[in-house]
Amino acid sequence: MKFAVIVFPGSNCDIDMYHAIKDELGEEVEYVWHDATSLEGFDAILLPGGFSYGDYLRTGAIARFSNVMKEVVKAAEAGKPILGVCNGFQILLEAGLLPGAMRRNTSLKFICKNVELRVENNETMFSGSYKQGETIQIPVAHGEGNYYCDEETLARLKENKQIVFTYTNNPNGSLEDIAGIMNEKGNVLGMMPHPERAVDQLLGGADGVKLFQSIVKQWRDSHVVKA
Amino acid sequence: MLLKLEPSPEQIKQEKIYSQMGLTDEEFQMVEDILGRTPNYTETGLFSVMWSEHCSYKNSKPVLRKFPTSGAHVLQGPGEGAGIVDIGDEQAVVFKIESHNHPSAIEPYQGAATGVGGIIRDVFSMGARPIALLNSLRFGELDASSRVQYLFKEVVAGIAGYGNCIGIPTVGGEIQFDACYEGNPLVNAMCVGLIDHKDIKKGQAHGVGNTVMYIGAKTGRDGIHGATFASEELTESSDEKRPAVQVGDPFMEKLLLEACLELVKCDALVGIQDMGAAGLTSSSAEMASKAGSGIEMNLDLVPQREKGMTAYEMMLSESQERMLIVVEKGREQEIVDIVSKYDLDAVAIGVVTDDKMLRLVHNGEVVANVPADALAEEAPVYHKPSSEPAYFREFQAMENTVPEVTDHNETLVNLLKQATIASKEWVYNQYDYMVRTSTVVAPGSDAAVVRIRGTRKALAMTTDCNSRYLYLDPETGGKIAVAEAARNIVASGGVPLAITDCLNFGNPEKPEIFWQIEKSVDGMSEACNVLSTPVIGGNVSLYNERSGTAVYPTPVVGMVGLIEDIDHITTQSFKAAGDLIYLIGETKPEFGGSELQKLTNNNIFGKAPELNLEVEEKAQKQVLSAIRAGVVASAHDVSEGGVAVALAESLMGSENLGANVTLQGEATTALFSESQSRFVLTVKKENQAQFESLVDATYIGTVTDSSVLKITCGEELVVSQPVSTLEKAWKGAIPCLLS
Amino acid sequence: MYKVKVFVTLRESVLDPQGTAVVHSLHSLNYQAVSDVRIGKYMELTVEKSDRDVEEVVKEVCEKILANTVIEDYRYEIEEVVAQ
Amino acid sequence: MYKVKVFVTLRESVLDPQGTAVVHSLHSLNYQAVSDVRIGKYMELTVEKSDRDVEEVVKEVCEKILANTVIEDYRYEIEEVVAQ
Ligand SMILES: Nc1ncnc2c1ncn2[C@@H]1O[C@H](COP(=O)(O)OP(=O)(O)O)[C@@H](O)[C@H]1O
Ligand SMILES: [Mg+2]
Repeated sequence: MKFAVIVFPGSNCDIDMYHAIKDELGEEVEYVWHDATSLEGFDAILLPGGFSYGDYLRTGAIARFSNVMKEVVKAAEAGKPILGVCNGFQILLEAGLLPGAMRRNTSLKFICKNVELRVENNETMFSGSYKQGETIQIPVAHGEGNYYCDEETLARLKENKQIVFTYTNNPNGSLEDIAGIMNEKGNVLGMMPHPERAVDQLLGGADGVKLFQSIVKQWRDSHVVKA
Repeated sequence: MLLKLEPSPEQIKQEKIYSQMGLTDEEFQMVEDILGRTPNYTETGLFSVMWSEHCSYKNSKPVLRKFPTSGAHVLQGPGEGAGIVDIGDEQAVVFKIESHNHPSAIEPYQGAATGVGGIIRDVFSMGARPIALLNSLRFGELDASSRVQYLFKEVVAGIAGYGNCIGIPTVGGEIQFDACYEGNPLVNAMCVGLIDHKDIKKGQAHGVGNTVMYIGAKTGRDGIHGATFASEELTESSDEKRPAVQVGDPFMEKLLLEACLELVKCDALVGIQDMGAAGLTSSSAEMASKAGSGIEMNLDLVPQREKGMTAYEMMLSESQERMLIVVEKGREQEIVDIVSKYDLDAVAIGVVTDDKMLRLVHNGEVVANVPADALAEEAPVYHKPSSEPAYFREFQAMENTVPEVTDHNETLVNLLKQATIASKEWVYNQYDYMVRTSTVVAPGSDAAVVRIRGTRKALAMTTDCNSRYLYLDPETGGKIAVAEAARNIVASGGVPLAITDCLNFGNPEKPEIFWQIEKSVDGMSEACNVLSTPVIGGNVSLYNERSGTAVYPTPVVGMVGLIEDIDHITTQSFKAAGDLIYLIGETKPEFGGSELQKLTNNNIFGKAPELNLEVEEKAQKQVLSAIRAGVVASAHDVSEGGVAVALAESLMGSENLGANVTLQGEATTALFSESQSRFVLTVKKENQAQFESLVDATYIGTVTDSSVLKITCGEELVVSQPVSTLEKAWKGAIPCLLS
Repeated sequence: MYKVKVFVTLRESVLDPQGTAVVHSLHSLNYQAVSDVRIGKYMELTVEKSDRDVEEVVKEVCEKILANTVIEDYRYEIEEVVAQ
Repeated sequence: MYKVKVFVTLRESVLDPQGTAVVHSLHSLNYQAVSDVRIGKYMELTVEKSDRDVEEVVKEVCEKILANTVIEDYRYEIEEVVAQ
C-alpha cells in the first residue's frame, strides 16, 4: 500500500507522518509537494500537522487553495482514505471536505500533552482495529482545536456516527468533546490529536499504530476481495 | 534627497552625534585615524554598531580568552554562527545559546520570539538541521506585580509561538524567579542542530569576483540600532529610545530554513551567514574579514519593505529572517532555482573584492568605504578595572548556619511551592516538545533527550545556572553552573561533550560587576577543564540593569551530551516498588543561596555551597558507568531544595509509588541542604551487588507502593506526606501564582 | 486605487473564547462597566483599479479567504483614493 | 449603554507577516489587483453606563489590554444605544 504525505509550505509534522508509515508500519510512503497536480498511484492521502502558511489568517485557510488540494478532493470523491491530522484537519475543514470550523482553544494557549481519547465508532476504515468505546492515549499539540459546528450539523454527525474520537477530558473547549470526525461517506477523517506521534514505546506510547493498521487492513481486505 | 537630512561629517564630529550612537570620543578618534578622514553618517553608524559590546565583545574579550575552547571532538569553536562537536559516524552536533533580554523587556512576546528565530538561524547557517530548542529564563518574583506576570506569560507564549510554528521541538530549559530580575528579565534561547561533516558551511566571503546574494525577508526600518540598544542599561527613558520592535515571522524562517538546508548541498555556495544583530553590516563585514577579502554592495538592490530607506537605515536594520550568502560567480541561477521552490527570492546585491574594504553604493554614489577588518576584528578592546565588592568579603566571613525549621513536613510542601522549584508544566505544555518525533525524554526530567534517527545514539541537553550561588561567590557559582549541567547530562545517561554559555551580567564599567564577570569565568573555565567540556561558543549580554540595579551574575550554561545507546537513557522518576534508593555524595550544612534560606529569611547571604571538582568528576564517572552497565533504574541530581525535594520530584507522576527513606545527621541539613556533587539513584534488588561495586553510594531506603513519602532522620519520622499532596503543591504553584 | 476596510466578526451564535477572556480580565481589573467584548479582524486592503468591478473582487476575496463563513460574518467599506 | 468599536492596527514600520502571507496567496489566486493587506483587530465592546466618562474608560481599556501600544495603534468609535 502506498501513502502520500502532502507537504504544504509550513507543514512540520510531515516527517513524523512519513516515519510513522515507513518505520513503524513498513508501508510505502512518499512526500508530495503542495503544487503537485496528480495523486495517481497513491492509495491513501495523509495531510500532516504544522502551520501551513504560518496559519496567519486562519488555520488552513490558505493551504486549501494549493494545487494539490484539487487532487485531494478528487481522491476523496474516488473513495480513497484521506486522513488530516491537526493542521491537516483544519485544512480539510476550510476546504469543505469536512463540516464545521476551528476556534482558538478556550485557554487561548497552545497545548501540548498526552490526552485520552475514546473510540466512539470502530466501524470505520480508520478505527477498525480498535474496540468500540476503547480509551487510548494520543498526544495533542495545537492552539486552535476548539471544534465548532451548528446544531443541525452536529445532529447529522451524530446520526451518521461521523464522530470517531472524543476526548475523555476536553483540553480545548471543543463542542461535545469532539476530537475527530469523518465525512458521511466514511473515507475522510480529520482529527486534532496526533496518532503519528504515538507509534513507538520509546517516545512514550504506541496507541496510534492501530489507526494506521486499520487503514492498511481495510485496503488489503478490499483488494484481496477484488483480486 | 533624504540623504540631505543626515548630518554632515563635520556636524557629526562637532555636535558629537556619534555619542548618541554609542561611540566614545576616543573611539571616534580611532575611526578617524583608521579612515584618515572624518566618517560620514552611514560610516559612523557602521562603526557604532560593530563596536558595540553586543557585536565586538570589546569589554568581555579579555575575559573570554580564559575559556578552554579546544578538545579532541571540537570541529568548530567560538567564532562562527555556532560551535560544532563530532559525535562519530561522520555526524556532528551544532549548538549555541543567545540572549534577547532587552527586546524582551520592551515587547516580551516578540522579543522572545525573535530571540528563538535568531538562534535557529545561527544553527542552520552552519548547514545543520535544527533538532531541538531550549531556553533559560529569569523574572522577578511572580507575585510581585502584574508586570512580572505579563512578562512571564508573554515570553513563554513568544517562545512557543515561534518554535511551534517553525516545527522545532522546545525540549527543555530552566526558570528562576528573583527580585533582581524584576526590571530586567533574562531570555536566553538555545538551539541544537545535527549535521553531516561534509555539509559544514562557514560565514566566509572567499573568491574575488564571487557574487554576494541576499535571501529571505525584505528589509524594513525595524530594530535599527538594536545591537547598540542591547549594549546600554535600561532606564526609565529606554521606552522612548527603543528602535522599532522586530516582529518574528516563523513561517518565513521555516521556508528559509528548508531552502538553506538545500543550498548547503549545492557546491555553488561558498559561504553563508545569517543577518543577526547589526544585520547587513555585521554579516557582510564579518564574512569579508574572516576570508581576508572585501565586499562591495549596491544597496539599491537590497529587497526593501518600506519606501525611501537610507543607506544608514538599511545597513543598521535588524529585520529578521534574512541570510547573506556568497556564491560562485556565474552560478547564481542555481541558487535562485533552489530558493524559488520555497517562494523566496535570492537577489544578487554585491561582489567579493580583493581590497579588504566594505564598500556601499546607494543611488549611484559610494556612501561608505571602510576596511572590513576595522569593523569586524579590530574593534577596541578594553581591560576594565575590577574590584572585589564589599558584600563578598562579608559573606565569606560568615559561618555556615542552618535555617530555623520547626515543621519539616510542612517545609517540604512550602519548598515545592516555591516558583523556582515548582513544576514548569504550565510553561512546557505550551511548547510543542514532541514535533519531529524524536524527543525521548520530554521536559520534566533532568536533561531532555533527543534520539538520532537511524542510529542507536541520542543527545542529552540541558541549560543550567543557579545565579544565587554566583551572586554570593561568582567563582564557586561558576563552577557549580557547569558541574550541575554536567550532572543533569550524566543522570540522563550521557557523556558531557561541550558547553555554550550566555554571560548575563550588569554594567561592566562598574568594577564590582567586572569582578563578577572575571570570577565567574574563572570558575566556569576550571570546571570545563576538569570535566572535559570545552566552550564551543556563546554570547555576552552586559548592561542588564534597570535604573542602576544589576541582575545577579547569570552565566547560563547550555550543555549537550552524547548517549551512545538509547538503552542507556535514564530518567529521574522512580520505576518500581522494591527498588533500592541510594544517595551519592556528602551532605554538609550548606544553605548559602539555597531555596530554604530564601524561604525562611526572604533573602540570601553567606557562602555558596563548596564544590570540589575532583569529587564531582569521580561521582559523575561512577554514575555513568553504573548507568551504562544497566544497573540504574532512575537517576536524579540533587539541586535546589536538597535531597527531600529530589526524592519528591522522583515520585511526581508515578501512579502509586512512595518511598521510605532514612537519612543521617541533623534533619534540616539532611533534608534541605544544597551540598553539591550529589545524586539520588534507584537500583533493582538483583543489581545491588554490581551497583555497589561500581559506585560509592549510601543506601538510604526503598521505593514502596504506598503513595507516601516517608523520611526518617535519626529516630524521628520528619516527613510523611502523601505523594498526591506533594504533587498538588508542586504542580499547582505556578498556575496559582498567576491566577 | 481603492482603500478597502474589511471587518470580520464571529457569528452571533458562536462563542468567542478570546472575547470571553478579555471580559474576564477587564472585570478583574475593575472595569465592570464593560459587559461584553467580541473580537474580530480588521483588514485594510489596497486594491488597484482593474477591469473588474472592485466590489465584486472584494466580495469574492472575503468569501474565499478573508472570512470563514461557517463561523464568521464580514462587512466592508470601499473608498476610492485619487492618486496624487 | 454604549456600543464601542475598537480598531487595532500594527504601527507603520512594524512587519505584518499575516498581511504579507495573505497578499501572497491572493496573488497566486490571481487577485493581482490587491496590492497590499494589513491585518489588525476589530473589537466590539458593550459598555454600561457608569459614573465614569465612557471615553475615559475606553481609552484606558485600549491602552491596558486591547492594544499593545509598543507595536500597535488604536482608534475607537463610541455610539450610545438607547435601551428599548
Ligand atoms: N523554560 C523551560 N522550558 C522548558 N522546560 C523547562 C523550562 N524550565 C524548566 N523546564 C523543565 O523542567 C524540568 C526541571 O527543571 P529544573 O528544575 O531546572 O531542573 P534541574 O534542577 O534538574 O536543572 C527540566 O526537565 C526542564 O527542562
Ligand atoms: Mg537536575
